[in-house]
Amino acid sequence: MIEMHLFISYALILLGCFFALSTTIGILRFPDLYTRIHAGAVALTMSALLITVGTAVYVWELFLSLKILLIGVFLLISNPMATHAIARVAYRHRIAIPVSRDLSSRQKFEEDNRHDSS
Amino acid sequence: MIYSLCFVALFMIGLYSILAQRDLIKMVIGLNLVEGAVFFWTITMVREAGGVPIVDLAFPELPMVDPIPQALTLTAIVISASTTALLLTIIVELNRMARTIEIDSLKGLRE
Amino acid sequence: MKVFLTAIILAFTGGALFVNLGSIPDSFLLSHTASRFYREAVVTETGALNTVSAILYDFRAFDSLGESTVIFATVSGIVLLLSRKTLPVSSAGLSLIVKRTFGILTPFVFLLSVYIILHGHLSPGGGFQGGVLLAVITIIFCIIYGSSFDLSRYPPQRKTLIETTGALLFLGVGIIGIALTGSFLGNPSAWRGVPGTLPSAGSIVPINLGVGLKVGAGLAIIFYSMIQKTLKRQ
Amino acid sequence: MTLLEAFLLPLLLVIAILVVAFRDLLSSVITLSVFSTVLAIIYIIHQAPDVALAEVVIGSGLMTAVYIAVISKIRTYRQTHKRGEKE
Repeated sequence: MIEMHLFISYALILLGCFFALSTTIGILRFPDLYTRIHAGAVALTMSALLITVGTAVYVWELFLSLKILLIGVFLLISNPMATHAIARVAYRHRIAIPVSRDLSSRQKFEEDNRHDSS
Repeated sequence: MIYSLCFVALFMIGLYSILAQRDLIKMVIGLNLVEGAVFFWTITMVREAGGVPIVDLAFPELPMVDPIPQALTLTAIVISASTTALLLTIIVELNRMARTIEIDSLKGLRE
Repeated sequence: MKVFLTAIILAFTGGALFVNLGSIPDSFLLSHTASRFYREAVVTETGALNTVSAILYDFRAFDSLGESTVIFATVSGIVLLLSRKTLPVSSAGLSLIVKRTFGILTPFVFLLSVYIILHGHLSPGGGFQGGVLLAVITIIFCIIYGSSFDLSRYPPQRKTLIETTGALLFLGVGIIGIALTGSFLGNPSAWRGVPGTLPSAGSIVPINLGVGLKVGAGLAIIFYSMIQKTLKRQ
Repeated sequence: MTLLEAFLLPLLLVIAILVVAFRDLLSSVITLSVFSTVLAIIYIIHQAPDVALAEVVIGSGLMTAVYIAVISKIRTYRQTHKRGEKE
């Protein structure tokens, strides 16, 4: 019965590893910058969070677990922020603009850029 | 044995980058690789098994690894960072003077 | 010809290194000399638990002083090389989300660096690592908020003041060591508390603080003078 | 020689070869920071947490920033002088 938290932590870490693997496959296989960022943002945050929670369950001491959970909170804040910064810079520098059938999104992009440069 | 092999391979990669590259920044990167190889060998040359070099007051007789290479490596890492920064500054100044950082175009500086 | 020469040099150096490394005996690091002394004397002679910190700031503190001198010389050389008329051309920084997020995160980076410096004798860390984390705050300010923000918050004169304070703290602890124990950078036994608690380990804590301030301010000056753009001569 | 290390040492060599083989300077510098991170993991396996902390902070944080600052400075200087402006 004392091994119960070990099983829980192993399950959490394995689930996190699955999310990390799906992140890697997504970054390698997706065609575009924005879709790759999408894979890196959602699944990678989930995997890092699961692995930190699994480690916090694994060590099973109050203060050490709280410190590890604090690392998880910082990852939860900082990873979407970094993704936002990368996507914004790519949009500003016109890298891999998504081609769309209707002209409205294209026009909106041009207006955004004109507004930024002025 | 395998650490020595890995050290020699890393050292060779860095030395090749110093010798054969044309870009000066690539040569500095090669110097960083050589430094990393030497740090790697200094840490992994300790053959005795043991814990981290921090005394546990509850069990003061537990074996620990040799702390001297770690202290030397810690000093060397900071010094290598300062050296790299100084080299990069010299490269920036050279780029301002000679308008290039390619090693083949810099031969006119010899006179 | 050049490729041939490079191949010869690489083959010769690799062979020589490998042969010489293979001839080192397994008991090269003799465990019954200096390192055994360090391991046995670390708690009784210094009061610190972290043996690496004890070696760096107590047994071989003079070595660390010379290393601080190297950083000082590097900072002097870089500032001298880049000392033209410079204009701090600042970018506007990144977007509002990034600025607000780092407004939350930067105090925690500062707290972590102070924790690493002050707990250098108990846990992994010390003056070097915490000092470099202090320098990372300058990089965050310059990239996220633009370098004019960093200029207004921490101007280079104040960074120089912090660096000098660190160096003088190091030297002052050394001179106090002369007065109390008779040797430069000696560890006075009156300052050693109970080993394992935070106010212990004698002169290691102020030396850690001095090295941290010195390394942090020095590397911050290096980075700040690197990103400045040159003022064009009219 | 643990199982993790048997995976990490060839990874270290591959990353070092990639650092030299990239022609783009920016890719090379970012791969150098990955090299520092892998080296820090190996230090932790060899019971050296102080050195690992220093390596991951300096090699993968500070030096990458300094390298990128220098590369952008050189690129800006070249673009300014390609337009024909003289000092």
